[in-house]
Amino acid sequence: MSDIGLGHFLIVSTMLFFIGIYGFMTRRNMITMLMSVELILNACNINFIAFNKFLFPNQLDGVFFTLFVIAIAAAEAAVAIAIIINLYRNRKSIDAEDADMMRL
Amino acid sequence: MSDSLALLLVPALPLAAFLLIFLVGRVYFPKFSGILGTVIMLATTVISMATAYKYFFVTGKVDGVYQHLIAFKFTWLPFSENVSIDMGAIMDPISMVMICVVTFISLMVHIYSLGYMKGEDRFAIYYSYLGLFTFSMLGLVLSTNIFQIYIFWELVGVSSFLLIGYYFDKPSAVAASKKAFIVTRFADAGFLIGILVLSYYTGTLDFETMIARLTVPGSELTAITTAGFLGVSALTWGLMLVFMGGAGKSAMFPLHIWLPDAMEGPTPVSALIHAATMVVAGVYLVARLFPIFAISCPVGLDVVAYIGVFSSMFAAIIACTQTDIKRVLAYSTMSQIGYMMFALGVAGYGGENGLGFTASFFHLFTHAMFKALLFLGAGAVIHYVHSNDMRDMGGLRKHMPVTHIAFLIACLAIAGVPGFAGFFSKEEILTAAHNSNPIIYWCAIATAALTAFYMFRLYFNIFWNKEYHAHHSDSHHGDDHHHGEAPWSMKAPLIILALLSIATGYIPFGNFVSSDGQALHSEFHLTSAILPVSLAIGAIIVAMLFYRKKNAVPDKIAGTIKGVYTGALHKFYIDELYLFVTKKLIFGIGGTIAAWFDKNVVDGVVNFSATVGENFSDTLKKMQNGKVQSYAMYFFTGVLGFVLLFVFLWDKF
Amino acid sequence: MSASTIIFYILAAITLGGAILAVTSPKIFRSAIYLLFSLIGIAGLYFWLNFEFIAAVQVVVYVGGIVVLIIFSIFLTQGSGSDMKDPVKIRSLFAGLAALCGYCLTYYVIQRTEFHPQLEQGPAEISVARIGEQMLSTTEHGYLLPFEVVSMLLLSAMIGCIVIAIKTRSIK
Amino acid sequence: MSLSILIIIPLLTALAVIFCRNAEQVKWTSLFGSVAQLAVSGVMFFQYNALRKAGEVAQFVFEEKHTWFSFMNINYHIGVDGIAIAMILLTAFVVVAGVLVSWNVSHLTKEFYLLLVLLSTGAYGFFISLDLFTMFFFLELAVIPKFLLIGIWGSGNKEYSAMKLALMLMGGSALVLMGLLIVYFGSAASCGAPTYNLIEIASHRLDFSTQMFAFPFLFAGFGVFTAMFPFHTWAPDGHSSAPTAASMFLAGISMKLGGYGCLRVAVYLLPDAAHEYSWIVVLLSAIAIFYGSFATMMQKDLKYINAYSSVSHCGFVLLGIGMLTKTAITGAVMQMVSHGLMTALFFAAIGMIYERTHTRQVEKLGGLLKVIPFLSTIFVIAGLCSLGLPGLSGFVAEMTVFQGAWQRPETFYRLATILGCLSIVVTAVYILRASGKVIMGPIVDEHHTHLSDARWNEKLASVILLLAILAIGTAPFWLTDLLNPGSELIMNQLTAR
Amino acid sequence: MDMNFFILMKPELLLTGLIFIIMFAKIANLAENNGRFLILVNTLLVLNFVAGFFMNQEGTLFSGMYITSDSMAFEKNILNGGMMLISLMAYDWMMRCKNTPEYYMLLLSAQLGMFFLISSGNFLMFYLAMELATIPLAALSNFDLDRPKSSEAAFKSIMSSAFASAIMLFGLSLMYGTTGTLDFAEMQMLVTGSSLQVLAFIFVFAGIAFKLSLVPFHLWTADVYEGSPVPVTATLAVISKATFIFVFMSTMFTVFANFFMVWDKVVMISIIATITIGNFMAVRQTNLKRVLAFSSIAQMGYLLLGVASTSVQGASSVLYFMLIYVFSSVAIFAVVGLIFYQTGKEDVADLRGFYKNNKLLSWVMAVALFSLAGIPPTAGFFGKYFLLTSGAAKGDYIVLTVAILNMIVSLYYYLRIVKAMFIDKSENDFERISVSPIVTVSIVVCIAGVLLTGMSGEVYEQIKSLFLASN
Repeated sequence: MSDIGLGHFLIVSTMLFFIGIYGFMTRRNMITMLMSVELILNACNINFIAFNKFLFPNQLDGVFFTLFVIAIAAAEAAVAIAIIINLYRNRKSIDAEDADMMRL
Repeated sequence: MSDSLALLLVPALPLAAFLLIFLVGRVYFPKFSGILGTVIMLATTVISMATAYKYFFVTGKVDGVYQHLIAFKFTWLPFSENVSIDMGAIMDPISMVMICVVTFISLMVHIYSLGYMKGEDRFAIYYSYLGLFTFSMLGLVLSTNIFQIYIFWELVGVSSFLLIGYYFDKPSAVAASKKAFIVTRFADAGFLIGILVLSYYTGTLDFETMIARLTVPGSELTAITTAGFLGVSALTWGLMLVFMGGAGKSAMFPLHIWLPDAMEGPTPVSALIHAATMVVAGVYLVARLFPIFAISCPVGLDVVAYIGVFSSMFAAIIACTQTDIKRVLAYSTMSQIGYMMFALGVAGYGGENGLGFTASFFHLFTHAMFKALLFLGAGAVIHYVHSNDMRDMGGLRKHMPVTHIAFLIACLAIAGVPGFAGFFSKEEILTAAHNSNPIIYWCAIATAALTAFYMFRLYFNIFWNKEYHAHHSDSHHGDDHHHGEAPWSMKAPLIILALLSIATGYIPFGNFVSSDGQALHSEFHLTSAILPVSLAIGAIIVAMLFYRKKNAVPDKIAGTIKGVYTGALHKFYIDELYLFVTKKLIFGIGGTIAAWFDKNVVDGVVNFSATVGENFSDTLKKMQNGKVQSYAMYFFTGVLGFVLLFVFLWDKF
Repeated sequence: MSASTIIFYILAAITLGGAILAVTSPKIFRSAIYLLFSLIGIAGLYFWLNFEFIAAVQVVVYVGGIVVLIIFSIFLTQGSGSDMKDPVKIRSLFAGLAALCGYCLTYYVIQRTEFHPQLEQGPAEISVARIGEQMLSTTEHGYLLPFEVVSMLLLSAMIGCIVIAIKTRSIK
Repeated sequence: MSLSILIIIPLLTALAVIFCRNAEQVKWTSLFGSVAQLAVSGVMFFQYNALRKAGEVAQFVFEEKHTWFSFMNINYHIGVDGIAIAMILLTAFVVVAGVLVSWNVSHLTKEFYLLLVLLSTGAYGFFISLDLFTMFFFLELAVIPKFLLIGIWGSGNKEYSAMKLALMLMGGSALVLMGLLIVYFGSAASCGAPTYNLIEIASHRLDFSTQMFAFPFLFAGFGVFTAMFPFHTWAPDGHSSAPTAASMFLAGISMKLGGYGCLRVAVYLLPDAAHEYSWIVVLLSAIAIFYGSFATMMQKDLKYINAYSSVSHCGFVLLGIGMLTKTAITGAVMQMVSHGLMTALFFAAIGMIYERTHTRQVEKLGGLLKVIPFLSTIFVIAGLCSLGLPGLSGFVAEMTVFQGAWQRPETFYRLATILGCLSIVVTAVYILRASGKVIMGPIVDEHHTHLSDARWNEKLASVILLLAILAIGTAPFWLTDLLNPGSELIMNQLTAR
Repeated sequence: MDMNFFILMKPELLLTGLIFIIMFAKIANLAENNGRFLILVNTLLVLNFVAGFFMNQEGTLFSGMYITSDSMAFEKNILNGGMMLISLMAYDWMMRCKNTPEYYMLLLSAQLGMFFLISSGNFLMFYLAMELATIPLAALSNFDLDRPKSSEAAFKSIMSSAFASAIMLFGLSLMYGTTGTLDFAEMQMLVTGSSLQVLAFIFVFAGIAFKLSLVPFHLWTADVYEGSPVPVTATLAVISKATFIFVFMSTMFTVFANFFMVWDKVVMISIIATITIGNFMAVRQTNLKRVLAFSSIAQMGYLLLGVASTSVQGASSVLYFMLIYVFSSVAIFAVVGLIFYQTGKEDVADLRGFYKNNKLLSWVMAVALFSLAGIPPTAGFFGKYFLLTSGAAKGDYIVLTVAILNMIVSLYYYLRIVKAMFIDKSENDFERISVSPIVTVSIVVCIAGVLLTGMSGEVYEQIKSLFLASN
């Protein structure tokens, strides 16, 4: 693993991050939006892990952070999906474009 | 009675009459108000006469010179340490003459009005206004302070406004009163600026001090003569502006336009205000500042002279063509005041040079008598005929003999026929003019002839000419006195004034009033009187030929000088010119522009900013389209913007 | 190029490829599966870095939990095979541009930055025991408090989900 | 005597009004409160004179100081000099008259009086403040009551006017706020620590750049309140839409807040800047005077006429202040007092006429003197006061301003003064036009032949104001005596460069 | 673990206790009767609020992860008080709510998150607490279960905040990468201002700015406010805002203290944008809640002015204004809630003629609105004045000018509401709104707060002494 350094990981995570952002902004389906958020969170996780591994290996701050982020991602996803389902029940649509009752 | 108390009472009594009648009398004893006012006025007259007598014959003269005494004086409005408006009463020959004239004429008018105004709805109000006017006029003539004179000047203006507008439901009366007030107000603005100029350089508003500082060489005089604007010295500016105020009140050309219209007021009012008292305020003002004019600013005096003589002639010409008898009298008033003005203008300070000054006041005095008489007589006529127009009259001599005689006396007096008061005063003026300025002299002579002509035109038209038939259906008029001549309350003043119109001419006026306080013994030169007298008599004869019997000669003559005639008939279109300049140019365009600017620019900016704000708000509102992804987009763009700005561009700032 | 390098590239490719497909695939179910691949790829990367525990958690929670949740909700809300509506054109254009710009900016900055690694070496491998100990310790670098906070969060999330999702349609 | 009474009485009145049961009680309570306030103001006036006669030399008397926010050096600090007393008296008179005039407000009476009383509280507080923060507090306090008064009880395009007024006044106070902050922090250099204390700031004189920076904000800000050109546009709309009493308050008191602020804060605290900027002030006020009077000429609504003429008249206030001579400053204050009383009377008369005829359009009115002589007389007197008739307060004030203004020998200032003098002619024109049409002339509308003249409350209100006007107009020396020490101190501040 | 632990963490422990009491009450079916349950909860909240004033100490726990200070304790008291007031004012709504215990549990967990957020000394705690403060609130937004708008609001809320916090997390990871620590105190030393750190900072800033609804991160606010149940909106607008502004301030002052040159500018730009756009967006809104949403955005801009001044005075002004803001906003939302749940009206125009039958409520609303607008004698005047003063103390006059001029704009839309209530006439009379005693209590407290907080200088002095002591 000599020639794979921090930089490589950061490329991966950054790309993942922006792919997530792109997805969040373009996917009209609420669930896919949620999936994009998960991608972003994972990008952050990779960052934490990679930094921890390559730069600050004496402590496990990054690792723990990742663990907690995963937990939070789960909670967030759960609540979001509950809300989406509720919305779906009310509206029969999970298209984000349709959720614009409130504007102006 | 001490002088100070007396001179306090002189203006205070009419004021009290005003307040009493206006606040109480109007409601509780409207009928009695007239008597009340007259009694108070009588008291005032007596007091002022007594005071004047005391001044002229007992206390006033020290070493052969009439002194300027200050009866009382207190600070009314302090501006700074030295400059303050004082209220006080001055005693000197001219003020004493003036209080006598004012109170006396006022008394006459009060008495006359008892008959003339009887039965009017607002009888009490009328008397209260008379009281107010008399108060203001007395305050004016007694002023010790140039600002005090301004204050009463304004008050006189407003009481004149009230009296002219007495018949307030008549639109023409309202218009006339407005006109009078506004025109004189315009002149007063000049007066005010003049006061500011003078007071700035002299550091005082007090007449005595101001005159002293501006006649004796000193730092103030140097400062005011060297400082200038547009090449004219500050002194001249100041005096001319003050004179502008005087010209406004005294109806000098070109500020005369209000006077003829002011005849919309009740006729006694015209007699009081527009003949005998208020209109001579300008003369009085110039006389008051005469030492400054004469000693330090002869140029100013020249201006006064030329304006006076021009106005005099100008008015006389117009008077020849008017048919409204009150207007004829109004123009004659203007003409006579022009006489007084130029008499002042040709005078110098002290000794023989001061003849014009004396003459001017002499004429003022006599003119007050016969002009009041003329107006009151005209009032009696109008009262009888119910018309102002001389074409509705004729042959009234049989119907109203007393009035006829009184009127004739007045006409003779004003025409300068020897033996009558006007002759003496006019002769003195002409002498003074002759001594100093031939142009003015010849103009004055011509005016004298014109005066005689138009007065007798008036006289003949009223009392001779065609026969008068009381053809009005008067049955519905409740007036029981209509078919007879005026009641005694009206006749008595006529008789008194007629006598005085003869008698006053014999007063040795130079003994009392002169430019420097020393007695001036003017000699009467028969030779110089020949020309004017013969001209006057000639003019009277012409008038008699024209108007004694109804004939076509006047019209023919008018036809031959058509241009001049129509011009004069339309008062040389001065009114129209004014109307155009003020209504159309200044107020029309100026007001329209101001209103437009206010509505569209000033208000427009405010409303525009509101509109811009709302539009901006609408635009922003569209940002909010309710779609969460576009919110994310804005969010992310915001982040990127910040990144771009702070990571990449910041260092380069 | 060593084997580990190649493996890294493969894992990175799976991760990124899965992610791209997940955000572009028109079919939602496929999208979810691509996400799954991507997440597994990330787990692989953790393995590659010798963080087995994290990798395991990643697999368990994400793959076993979240993705399953997502797939269930997909089933609940719509048919899996149908195509999703196309994204709004103009917005996807802007989003693409923004993401690209963002990436360029960020990467440029990251790439220019010199990181300063701490010199002392840490534990070569991270034992579950150590993680467990540190998780419940209150001393320096102990994570008891965050742990409790997260538990609170999970509790409330659970309550929220229950109230929102389990809903009787009776009242109307 | 404790000055705080001046604030406490209105507050107590307001409180009492809240607990009143019916409209009658409300009216009498407010009347009682306002009369009490007038009495207190009168007592204060005499006490002040007595103090001065006894040789009191302190600039401000009856001082009171309580810490409010100690960290920021904010105190509740009050005290008065002659100028403030004059303004307080003015306020007291106008308030009593306003309360009386509104006697037959039937819609939401309680609220109406409550707001009136609150408005007056703001005015009193403003005039007695010696702490800039307290001053600003009271200044803004008065904004909202105005909005509601116009909005609820107004007429015509009231929503627009109310909003415009509130926003523009808020804009004014925003500028004032900027200025105050600049002064506050600027005072740190001269006074040691930032302070809002008026006396302290004045005695330590701010440095020149601070003054130059703060002056435009403060002057323009207060200028908005006093309807300075070009910030006057709220005034016509606001005045004309407001109910009678509110118009009286607005023009009579509220506009004076601005003038007083200009004088007390802008000029007094920033004397050097005042010198530098005086030409701008004079220019703007000359424009306001002349332009206001010309704009008045084109108005057809009586309230608009008075509103625009107020713009013109308040121009005299600013002209006096801008001239920076003692006489002019005294004149400016006199003009404030005079205009306050006069315009209140005018608005009262207009309001009472409107109440009877239901129109304010000049061409729809005529010959009122015949049917309602009392009101017509009041109207005419107010008009005459407005055009500066001697014997009424307007004359005295304007003349003092002119006299003071003429003391500046520069041609520019002279021209401004001349313009001011000429404007009195224009004033005469529009006043006479209006009263000539409305009061005199034939009756235009036959409905107007049976109008009832003033009731007791209206008569009382008019007479109260009239007495004040006459008191100034016929015996101005007491007012100048009251004002002179104050303006002299401001002058000292201005001349000690 | 000693007594110190209990004392220092008292607010959080009390809250946790409350949550569990409610949970047990629910489990034990004690919550069937809404009325009795609400009285219990409200009593507990009052007690909790009162307890907040006793035995406050400064200190750190968990090796720096948990910090508490006097100002933090005070801030928590404000939040407790705000929660209590909101709970009281929402009484009517609660009575009809079917999930009252859950509501309170979620609400209190969110509050717990806020408390931890305030006290966090470590970015991990910071992140977790922030999520804890967000996710339950998002769920709560959905609590008007039958209203589609409510779900939509919840959806927007959770999605936007997930997105924002994910971005923030990325920033945090980069911060971690550049410093190697998550601890505030340690990180403060290591912040150097490199480009990557600036970038990371901006990402983190965006996350917090999102919570504060700073422009351009504000767009979710109005929608969520509009859709959520009114008490939740109130919580979002008041409690959440109050928390985040405080947190923002403390992080800026501690972690990013060395970053001052950058964040100062960032904040300045945000202030200008937030105040201007927030106000102008409010101008043309028709929905009352949306107007209030935008107004709250603009208010945040003013608060930032205090933060940006980085002075004790600025900090205390922020806290002071926050307190006032709580009073004013709760009063407004109380009225809005009453109107909304009794008549279904939520537009500004619908308020026409409101005054006729609802005199006191109108005055309450008006006074509270004036407080927001900064009109004396309401406390808002003082609050705003002090914020502006602290801004001026820094000498940034351009920002100050923008802020002051915007007060005019804000007055416009506040007055629009007042106008609708007092001035505009409507064809139909507005119903008389009935107000239950408990709600009245809340409103009275709020109005008293609005009127008295400013007039007596004591409150401000007290707050200032908190900061003086800790500095």
